[in-house]
Amino acid sequence: MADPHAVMFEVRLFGPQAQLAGRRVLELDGPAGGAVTAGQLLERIAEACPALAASAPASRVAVDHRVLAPEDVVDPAAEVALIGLISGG
Amino acid sequence: MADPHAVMFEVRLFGPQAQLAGRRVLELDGPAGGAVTAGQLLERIAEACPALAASAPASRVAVDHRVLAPEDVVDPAAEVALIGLISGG
Amino acid sequence: MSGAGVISFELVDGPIEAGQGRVAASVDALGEANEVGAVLEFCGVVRRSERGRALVALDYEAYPPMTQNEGVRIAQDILEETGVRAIEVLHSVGRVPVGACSFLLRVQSAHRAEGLRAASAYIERMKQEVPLWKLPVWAGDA
Amino acid sequence: MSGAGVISFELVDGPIEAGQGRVAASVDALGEANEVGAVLEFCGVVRRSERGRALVALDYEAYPPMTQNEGVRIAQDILEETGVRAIEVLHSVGRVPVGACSFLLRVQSAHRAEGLRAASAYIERMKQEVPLWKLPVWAGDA
Repeated sequence: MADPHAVMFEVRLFGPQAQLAGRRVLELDGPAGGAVTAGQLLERIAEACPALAASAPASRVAVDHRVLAPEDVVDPAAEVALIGLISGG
Repeated sequence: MADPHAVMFEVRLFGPQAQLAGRRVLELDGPAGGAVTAGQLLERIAEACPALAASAPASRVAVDHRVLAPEDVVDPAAEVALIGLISGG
Repeated sequence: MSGAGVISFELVDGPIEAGQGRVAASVDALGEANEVGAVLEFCGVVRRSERGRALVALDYEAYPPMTQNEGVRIAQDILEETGVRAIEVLHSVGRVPVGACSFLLRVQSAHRAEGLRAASAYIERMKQEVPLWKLPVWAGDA
Repeated sequence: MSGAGVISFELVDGPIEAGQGRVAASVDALGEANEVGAVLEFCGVVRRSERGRALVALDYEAYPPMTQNEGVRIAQDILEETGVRAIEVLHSVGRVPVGACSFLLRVQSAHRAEGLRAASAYIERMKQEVPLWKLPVWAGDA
Protein backbone atom coordinates (compact mmCIF):
# COMPACT_ATOMS: atom_id res chain seq x y z
CA MET A 1 0.00 0.00 0.00
CA ALA A 2 1.31 3.46 -0.89
CA ASP A 3 2.41 5.61 2.02
CA PRO A 4 -0.43 8.13 2.43
CA HIS A 5 2.09 10.75 3.57
CA ALA A 6 4.44 10.39 0.56
CA VAL A 7 4.37 13.36 -1.76
CA MET A 8 3.99 12.85 -5.49
CA PHE A 9 6.06 14.75 -8.07
CA GLU A 10 4.80 15.28 -11.59
CA VAL A 11 7.77 16.12 -13.79
CA ARG A 12 7.27 17.47 -17.31
CA LEU A 13 9.56 16.06 -20.01
CA PHE A 14 10.54 17.59 -23.36
CA GLY A 15 12.22 16.79 -26.67
CA PRO A 16 14.59 13.81 -26.71
CA GLN A 17 13.91 12.97 -23.05
CA ALA A 18 10.13 12.82 -23.64
CA GLN A 19 10.82 10.60 -26.65
CA LEU A 20 13.19 8.31 -24.70
CA ALA A 21 10.79 8.01 -21.77
CA GLY A 22 7.78 7.53 -24.06
CA ARG A 23 5.84 10.08 -22.04
CA ARG A 24 5.49 13.81 -21.41
CA VAL A 25 4.92 13.61 -17.66
CA LEU A 26 6.81 11.43 -15.22
CA GLU A 27 5.15 10.65 -11.89
CA LEU A 28 7.45 10.01 -8.96
CA ASP A 29 6.91 9.28 -5.30
CA GLY A 30 8.95 11.43 -3.02
CA PRO A 31 10.25 10.31 0.40
CA ALA A 32 7.62 10.24 3.12
CA GLY A 33 7.35 13.67 4.69
CA GLY A 34 10.89 14.82 3.83
CA ALA A 35 11.87 17.62 1.48
CA VAL A 36 13.50 16.81 -1.87
CA THR A 37 16.20 18.97 -3.44
CA ALA A 38 16.62 19.44 -7.18
CA GLY A 39 19.76 17.29 -7.09
CA GLN A 40 17.90 14.50 -5.28
CA LEU A 41 15.02 14.72 -7.75
CA LEU A 42 17.43 14.17 -10.66
CA GLU A 43 18.73 11.04 -8.88
CA ARG A 44 15.15 9.82 -8.33
CA ILE A 45 14.36 10.38 -12.04
CA ALA A 46 17.42 8.37 -13.10
CA GLU A 47 16.40 5.50 -10.79
CA ALA A 48 12.72 5.50 -11.68
CA CYS A 49 13.14 5.81 -15.45
CA PRO A 50 16.11 3.84 -16.87
CA ALA A 51 15.65 5.57 -20.26
CA LEU A 52 16.65 8.85 -18.59
CA ALA A 53 19.48 7.42 -16.45
CA ALA A 54 22.12 8.68 -18.87
CA SER A 55 20.75 12.18 -19.40
CA ALA A 56 19.24 13.06 -16.00
CA PRO A 57 22.53 13.81 -14.20
CA ALA A 58 23.38 16.49 -16.83
CA SER A 59 19.86 17.95 -16.70
CA ARG A 60 18.43 20.74 -14.59
CA VAL A 61 15.17 21.05 -12.70
CA ALA A 62 12.88 24.02 -13.33
CA VAL A 63 10.09 24.91 -10.91
CA ASP A 64 7.47 27.35 -12.12
CA HIS A 65 9.68 28.09 -15.14
CA ARG A 66 12.82 28.91 -13.15
CA VAL A 67 15.93 26.74 -12.93
CA LEU A 68 16.78 25.56 -9.43
CA ALA A 69 20.23 25.15 -7.95
CA PRO A 70 20.95 21.50 -6.98
CA GLU A 71 20.49 22.27 -3.27
CA ASP A 72 17.15 24.10 -3.72
CA VAL A 73 14.08 22.30 -2.38
CA VAL A 74 11.47 21.33 -4.96
CA ASP A 75 7.90 22.32 -4.17
CA PRO A 76 5.80 19.35 -5.32
CA ALA A 77 2.74 21.57 -5.69
CA ALA A 78 4.50 23.75 -8.27
CA GLU A 79 5.02 23.02 -11.97
CA VAL A 80 8.15 20.87 -12.14
CA ALA A 81 10.04 20.35 -15.40
CA LEU A 82 13.15 18.44 -16.42
CA ILE A 83 15.34 20.67 -18.59
CA GLY A 84 17.54 18.26 -20.46
CA LEU A 85 20.36 19.08 -22.83
CA ILE A 86 19.22 22.04 -24.89
CA SER A 87 19.55 21.89 -28.66
CA GLY A 88 18.01 25.02 -30.15
CA GLY A 89 19.43 27.29 -32.82
CA MET B 1 63.03 75.37 -69.31
CA ALA B 2 61.70 71.88 -68.53
CA ASP B 3 64.18 69.08 -68.89
CA PRO B 4 63.18 67.31 -72.12
CA HIS B 5 64.36 64.00 -70.63
CA ALA B 6 62.35 64.28 -67.41
CA VAL B 7 59.49 61.82 -67.18
CA MET B 8 56.06 63.02 -66.22
CA PHE B 9 53.86 61.16 -63.73
CA GLU B 10 50.11 61.53 -63.79
CA VAL B 11 48.79 60.38 -60.43
CA ARG B 12 45.08 59.80 -59.91
CA LEU B 13 43.59 61.04 -56.63
CA PHE B 14 40.43 59.90 -54.84
CA GLY B 15 38.08 60.80 -52.02
CA PRO B 16 39.42 63.11 -49.31
CA GLN B 17 42.80 63.49 -51.05
CA ALA B 18 41.15 64.60 -54.32
CA GLN B 19 39.10 67.06 -52.28
CA LEU B 20 42.14 68.39 -50.38
CA ALA B 21 44.20 68.75 -53.55
CA GLY B 22 41.28 70.26 -55.44
CA ARG B 23 41.96 67.98 -58.37
CA ARG B 24 41.55 64.36 -59.54
CA VAL B 25 44.91 64.09 -61.31
CA LEU B 26 48.24 65.35 -60.03
CA GLU B 27 51.01 65.92 -62.58
CA LEU B 28 54.56 65.52 -61.34
CA ASP B 29 57.97 65.74 -62.97
CA GLY B 30 60.17 62.79 -62.21
CA PRO B 31 63.96 63.04 -61.94
CA ALA B 32 65.77 63.30 -65.27
CA GLY B 33 66.33 59.85 -66.66
CA GLY B 34 66.29 58.01 -63.33
CA ALA B 35 63.79 55.50 -62.11
CA VAL B 36 61.37 56.42 -59.33
CA THR B 37 60.23 54.00 -56.67
CA ALA B 38 56.79 54.05 -55.07
CA GLY B 39 58.32 55.35 -51.84
CA GLN B 40 60.07 58.17 -53.69
CA LEU B 41 56.88 59.04 -55.56
CA LEU B 42 55.04 59.48 -52.24
CA GLU B 43 57.78 61.88 -51.13
CA ARG B 44 57.50 63.79 -54.41
CA ILE B 45 53.72 64.05 -53.99
CA ALA B 46 54.10 65.44 -50.46
CA GLU B 47 56.60 68.05 -51.71
CA ALA B 48 54.67 69.04 -54.82
CA CYS B 49 51.24 69.27 -53.19
CA PRO B 50 51.28 70.70 -49.64
CA ALA B 51 47.62 69.73 -49.18
CA LEU B 52 48.71 66.08 -49.37
CA ALA B 53 51.87 66.44 -47.26
CA ALA B 54 50.14 65.02 -44.19
CA SER B 55 48.42 62.06 -45.86
CA ALA B 56 50.91 61.00 -48.56
CA PRO B 57 53.39 59.23 -46.24
CA ALA B 58 50.60 56.91 -45.02
CA SER B 59 49.33 56.28 -48.55
CA ARG B 60 50.20 53.61 -51.07
CA VAL B 61 50.89 53.77 -54.79
CA ALA B 62 48.94 51.55 -57.19
CA VAL B 63 50.11 50.94 -60.74
CA ASP B 64 47.67 49.41 -63.15
CA HIS B 65 45.36 48.68 -60.20
CA ARG B 66 47.95 46.85 -58.11
CA VAL B 67 49.58 48.16 -54.95
CA LEU B 68 53.36 48.53 -55.17
CA ALA B 69 55.86 47.87 -52.41
CA PRO B 70 57.80 51.04 -51.43
CA GLU B 71 60.93 49.80 -53.28
CA ASP B 72 59.09 48.90 -56.52
CA VAL B 73 59.81 51.13 -59.52
CA VAL B 74 56.85 53.07 -60.90
CA ASP B 75 56.28 52.82 -64.63
CA PRO B 76 55.26 56.35 -65.67
CA ALA B 77 53.50 54.98 -68.76
CA ALA B 78 51.13 52.92 -66.62
CA GLU B 79 48.05 54.12 -64.75
CA VAL B 80 49.33 55.49 -61.45
CA ALA B 81 47.00 56.08 -58.48
CA LEU B 82 47.44 57.36 -54.96
CA ILE B 83 45.59 55.05 -52.55
CA GLY B 84 45.08 57.16 -49.47
CA LEU B 85 43.55 56.12 -46.19
CA ILE B 86 40.63 53.88 -47.03
CA SER B 87 37.27 54.56 -45.43
CA GLY B 88 34.72 52.14 -46.88
CA GLY B 89 32.16 50.08 -45.04
CA MET C 1 22.91 54.12 -22.11
CA SER C 2 21.60 51.27 -19.93
CA GLY C 3 17.95 50.44 -20.31
CA ALA C 4 17.68 52.22 -23.64
CA GLY C 5 17.59 49.06 -25.68
CA VAL C 6 15.15 47.05 -27.72
CA ILE C 7 14.77 43.36 -26.89
CA SER C 8 12.41 40.76 -28.25
CA PHE C 9 12.22 36.98 -28.27
CA GLU C 10 9.47 35.36 -30.26
CA LEU C 11 8.49 31.77 -31.04
CA VAL C 12 7.28 31.20 -34.59
CA ASP C 13 5.33 28.20 -35.87
CA GLY C 14 7.36 26.49 -38.58
CA PRO C 15 10.17 28.06 -40.66
CA ILE C 16 11.17 31.71 -40.34
CA GLU C 17 10.78 33.73 -43.52
CA ALA C 18 13.27 36.34 -44.70
CA GLY C 19 12.46 39.76 -43.32
CA GLN C 20 10.26 38.53 -40.49
CA GLY C 21 10.10 40.62 -37.32
CA ARG C 22 12.08 43.70 -38.30
CA VAL C 23 12.49 46.16 -35.44
CA ALA C 24 14.01 49.05 -37.36
CA ALA C 25 11.19 51.40 -36.41
CA SER C 26 11.52 50.78 -32.69
CA VAL C 27 15.27 51.31 -32.81
CA ASP C 28 14.74 54.60 -34.60
CA ALA C 29 12.53 55.55 -31.68
CA LEU C 30 15.55 55.26 -29.35
CA GLY C 31 16.70 58.58 -30.75
CA GLU C 32 20.01 60.08 -31.79
CA ALA C 33 21.98 59.05 -28.72
CA ASN C 34 21.38 55.42 -29.61
CA GLU C 35 21.83 55.51 -33.33
CA VAL C 36 22.67 52.38 -35.26
CA GLY C 37 25.63 51.97 -37.61
CA ALA C 38 25.62 48.19 -37.91
CA VAL C 39 22.86 45.65 -38.36
CA LEU C 40 23.81 42.01 -38.08
CA GLU C 41 21.50 39.16 -38.94
CA PHE C 42 22.31 35.55 -38.19
CA CYS C 43 20.14 32.79 -39.57
CA GLY C 44 20.43 29.15 -38.53
CA VAL C 45 19.49 26.78 -41.35
CA VAL C 46 18.46 23.13 -40.95
CA ARG C 47 21.20 21.00 -42.48
CA ARG C 48 20.54 17.99 -44.68
CA SER C 49 22.15 15.47 -42.38
CA GLU C 50 22.99 14.84 -38.76
CA ARG C 51 25.82 12.52 -37.78
CA GLY C 52 25.94 11.27 -41.38
CA ARG C 53 22.25 10.37 -41.60
CA ALA C 54 19.90 12.13 -44.03
CA LEU C 55 17.26 14.39 -42.52
CA VAL C 56 14.06 15.76 -43.99
CA ALA C 57 13.26 18.15 -41.14
CA LEU C 58 13.72 19.00 -37.48
CA ASP C 59 10.84 19.17 -35.00
CA TYR C 60 11.48 21.94 -32.48
CA GLU C 61 9.93 22.04 -29.04
CA ALA C 62 9.88 24.92 -26.55
CA TYR C 63 8.60 25.33 -23.00
CA PRO C 64 6.73 28.63 -22.98
CA PRO C 65 6.93 30.99 -21.23
CA MET C 66 10.23 29.75 -19.74
CA THR C 67 11.78 29.69 -23.23
CA GLN C 68 10.93 33.34 -23.90
CA ASN C 69 11.85 34.37 -20.33
CA GLU C 70 15.31 32.84 -20.63
CA GLY C 71 15.78 34.22 -24.15
CA VAL C 72 14.96 37.73 -22.96
CA ARG C 73 17.09 37.42 -19.82
CA ILE C 74 20.18 36.53 -21.88
CA ALA C 75 19.46 39.37 -24.30
CA GLN C 76 19.30 41.82 -21.37
CA ASP C 77 22.62 40.55 -20.01
CA ILE C 78 24.33 40.89 -23.38
CA LEU C 79 22.79 44.25 -24.16
CA GLU C 80 24.26 45.57 -20.92
CA GLU C 81 27.62 43.85 -21.40
CA THR C 82 28.16 45.00 -24.99
CA GLY C 83 26.19 48.24 -25.27
CA VAL C 84 24.38 47.16 -28.43
CA ARG C 85 21.06 48.92 -29.18
CA ALA C 86 18.80 46.00 -29.99
CA ILE C 87 18.71 42.21 -29.81
CA GLU C 88 15.82 40.52 -31.55
CA VAL C 89 15.36 36.76 -31.72
CA LEU C 90 12.93 34.55 -33.58
CA HIS C 91 13.00 30.79 -33.02
CA SER C 92 10.87 28.16 -34.69
CA VAL C 93 8.70 25.63 -32.92
CA GLY C 94 7.24 22.66 -34.77
CA ARG C 95 8.54 21.26 -38.04
CA VAL C 96 11.22 23.06 -40.07
CA PRO C 97 12.30 21.37 -43.31
CA VAL C 98 15.91 20.97 -44.39
CA GLY C 99 17.29 24.17 -45.91
CA ALA C 100 14.86 26.45 -44.06
CA CYS C 101 15.67 28.92 -41.29
CA SER C 102 14.78 27.90 -37.72
CA PHE C 103 16.53 30.69 -35.83
CA LEU C 104 17.03 34.35 -36.62
CA LEU C 105 19.09 36.71 -34.50
CA ARG C 106 19.24 40.41 -35.35
CA VAL C 107 21.60 42.73 -33.49
CA GLN C 108 21.72 46.47 -34.01
CA SER C 109 24.65 48.46 -32.70
CA ALA C 110 26.57 51.69 -33.12
CA HIS C 111 29.65 49.90 -34.47
CA ARG C 112 30.35 46.47 -35.87
CA ALA C 113 32.70 45.17 -33.17
CA GLU C 114 30.17 45.03 -30.35
CA GLY C 115 27.49 43.73 -32.74
CA LEU C 116 29.61 40.74 -33.74
CA ARG C 117 30.60 40.13 -30.11
CA ALA C 118 26.96 40.27 -28.98
CA ALA C 119 25.80 37.88 -31.71
CA SER C 120 28.47 35.35 -30.86
CA ALA C 121 27.80 35.58 -27.11
CA TYR C 122 24.03 35.35 -27.57
CA ILE C 123 24.16 32.18 -29.65
CA GLU C 124 26.63 30.58 -27.26
CA ARG C 125 24.43 31.22 -24.22
CA MET C 126 21.16 30.44 -25.99
CA LYS C 127 22.44 26.97 -26.82
CA GLN C 128 23.22 26.39 -23.13
CA GLU C 129 20.39 28.14 -21.34
CA VAL C 130 17.22 28.61 -23.39
CA PRO C 131 14.85 25.63 -23.22
CA LEU C 132 14.56 24.51 -26.83
CA TRP C 133 14.86 21.00 -28.14
CA LYS C 134 14.95 19.42 -31.53
CA LEU C 135 13.99 15.97 -32.72
CA PRO C 136 15.29 14.77 -36.08
CA VAL C 137 12.85 13.62 -38.73
CA TRP C 138 14.93 11.11 -40.69
CA ALA C 139 14.53 10.55 -44.41
CA GLY C 140 12.34 7.47 -44.83
CA ASP C 141 10.56 7.94 -41.46
CA ALA C 142 8.63 11.04 -42.44
CA MET D 1 36.89 21.84 -49.84
CA SER D 2 39.21 24.44 -51.40
CA GLY D 3 37.96 26.17 -54.51
CA ALA D 4 34.36 25.05 -53.92
CA GLY D 5 33.17 28.45 -52.80
CA VAL D 6 31.00 31.28 -54.02
CA ILE D 7 32.51 34.76 -54.04
CA SER D 8 31.14 38.03 -55.32
CA PHE D 9 31.92 41.71 -54.84
CA GLU D 10 29.64 44.23 -56.44
CA LEU D 11 29.45 48.03 -56.47
CA VAL D 12 25.94 49.45 -56.28
CA ASP D 13 24.86 52.99 -57.16
CA GLY D 14 23.35 54.60 -54.06
CA PRO D 15 21.91 52.79 -51.03
CA ILE D 16 21.67 49.00 -50.80
CA GLU D 17 18.15 47.68 -50.40
CA ALA D 18 17.19 44.79 -48.12
CA GLY D 19 17.42 41.46 -49.90
CA GLN D 20 19.66 42.69 -52.70
CA GLY D 21 22.05 40.20 -54.27
CA ARG D 22 21.02 36.95 -52.62
CA VAL D 23 23.22 34.03 -53.66
CA ALA D 24 21.28 31.22 -51.99
CA ALA D 25 20.70 29.48 -55.32
CA SER D 26 24.37 29.37 -56.25
CA VAL D 27 25.32 28.01 -52.85
CA ASP D 28 22.73 25.26 -53.23
CA ALA D 29 24.53 24.36 -56.45
CA LEU D 30 27.67 23.56 -54.43
CA GLY D 31 25.98 20.34 -53.41
CA GLU D 32 25.68 18.31 -50.24
CA ALA D 33 29.36 18.33 -49.33
CA ASN D 34 29.18 22.11 -48.98
CA GLU D 35 25.87 22.53 -47.28
CA VAL D 36 25.06 25.66 -45.34
CA GLY D 37 23.87 25.74 -41.74
CA ALA D 38 24.48 29.43 -41.01
CA VAL D 39 23.81 32.58 -43.00
CA LEU D 40 25.20 35.80 -41.60
CA GLU D 41 24.38 39.22 -42.97
CA PHE D 42 26.13 42.35 -41.88
CA CYS D 43 24.87 45.74 -42.96
CA GLY D 44 26.76 48.98 -42.45
CA VAL D 45 24.41 51.94 -41.96
CA VAL D 46 25.31 55.61 -42.43
CA ARG D 47 25.20 57.28 -39.00
CA ARG D 48 23.66 60.68 -38.36
CA SER D 49 26.85 62.34 -37.25
CA GLU D 50 30.59 62.15 -37.62
CA ARG D 51 32.88 63.55 -34.93
CA GLY D 52 29.85 65.27 -33.39
CA ARG D 53 28.79 67.06 -36.56
CA ALA D 54 25.42 66.33 -38.20
CA LEU D 55 25.51 64.54 -41.54
CA VAL D 56 22.87 64.20 -44.22
CA ALA D 57 24.71 61.64 -46.34
CA LEU D 58 28.03 60.12 -47.31
CA ASP D 59 29.41 60.20 -50.85
CA TYR D 60 31.30 56.99 -51.56
CA GLU D 61 33.97 56.70 -54.20
CA ALA D 62 35.59 53.54 -55.58
CA TYR D 63 38.39 52.87 -58.05
CA PRO D 64 37.09 50.12 -60.34
CA PRO D 65 38.23 47.54 -61.16
CA MET D 66 40.88 47.72 -58.40
CA THR D 67 38.13 48.00 -55.77
CA GLN D 68 36.43 44.81 -56.93
CA ASN D 69 39.75 43.00 -57.48
CA GLU D 70 40.89 43.71 -53.93
CA GLY D 71 37.45 42.87 -52.53
CA VAL D 72 37.49 39.49 -54.26
CA ARG D 73 41.11 38.77 -53.32
CA ILE D 74 40.35 39.24 -49.63
CA ALA D 75 37.24 37.08 -49.92
CA GLN D 76 39.33 34.29 -51.48
CA ASP D 77 41.88 34.50 -48.67
CA ILE D 78 39.20 34.33 -46.00
CA LEU D 79 37.24 31.60 -47.71
CA GLU D 80 40.39 29.45 -47.68
CA GLU D 81 41.34 30.39 -44.12
CA THR D 82 37.93 29.76 -42.58
CA GLY D 83 36.31 27.15 -44.86
CA VAL D 84 33.09 29.13 -45.27
CA ARG D 85 30.99 28.35 -48.36
CA ALA D 86 30.23 31.82 -49.69
CA ILE D 87 31.25 35.43 -49.20
CA GLU D 88 29.17 38.01 -51.00
CA VAL D 89 29.73 41.75 -50.73
CA LEU D 90 27.80 44.75 -51.97
CA HIS D 91 29.20 48.25 -51.46
CA SER D 92 27.63 51.54 -52.42
CA VAL D 93 29.19 54.19 -54.62
CA GLY D 94 27.74 57.69 -54.84
CA ARG D 95 25.44 59.25 -52.28
CA VAL D 96 23.95 57.24 -49.42
CA PRO D 97 21.67 59.13 -47.02
CA VAL D 98 21.85 58.85 -43.25
CA GLY D 99 20.12 55.70 -41.98
CA ALA D 100 20.58 53.79 -45.25
CA CYS D 101 22.80 50.76 -45.85
CA SER D 102 26.07 51.37 -47.73
CA PHE D 103 27.69 47.99 -47.23
CA LEU D 104 26.28 44.49 -47.12
CA LEU D 105 28.31 41.39 -46.33
CA ARG D 106 26.71 37.96 -46.52
CA VAL D 107 28.60 34.88 -45.36
CA GLN D 108 27.28 31.34 -45.68
CA SER D 109 28.93 28.54 -43.76
CA ALA D 110 28.38 25.06 -42.37
CA HIS D 111 28.46 26.28 -38.76
CA ARG D 112 28.18 29.63 -37.05
CA ALA D 113 31.68 29.90 -35.60
CA GLU D 114 33.56 30.16 -38.89
CA GLY D 115 30.86 32.40 -40.33
CA LEU D 116 31.26 34.94 -37.53
CA ARG D 117 35.04 34.70 -37.76
CA ALA D 118 34.97 35.22 -41.53
CA ALA D 119 32.65 38.24 -41.28
CA SER D 120 34.82 39.90 -38.68
CA ALA D 121 38.03 39.23 -40.63
CA TYR D 122 36.52 40.39 -43.92
CA ILE D 123 35.36 43.75 -42.55
CA GLU D 124 38.69 44.32 -40.82
CA ARG D 125 40.69 43.71 -44.00
CA MET D 126 38.26 45.53 -46.28
CA LYS D 127 38.67 48.69 -44.22
CA GLN D 128 42.45 48.47 -44.67
CA GLU D 129 42.84 47.15 -48.20
CA VAL D 130 39.88 47.77 -50.50
CA PRO D 131 40.01 51.17 -52.26
CA LEU D 132 36.84 52.88 -51.09
CA TRP D 133 36.54 56.39 -49.78
CA LYS D 134 33.80 58.44 -48.27
CA LEU D 135 33.20 62.17 -48.17
CA PRO D 136 30.78 63.58 -45.62
CA VAL D 137 27.84 65.68 -46.78
CA TRP D 138 27.25 67.92 -43.76
CA ALA D 139 23.83 69.15 -42.76
CA GLY D 140 23.50 72.70 -44.13
CA ASP D 141 25.97 72.10 -46.99
CA ALA D 142 23.75 69.72 -48.95
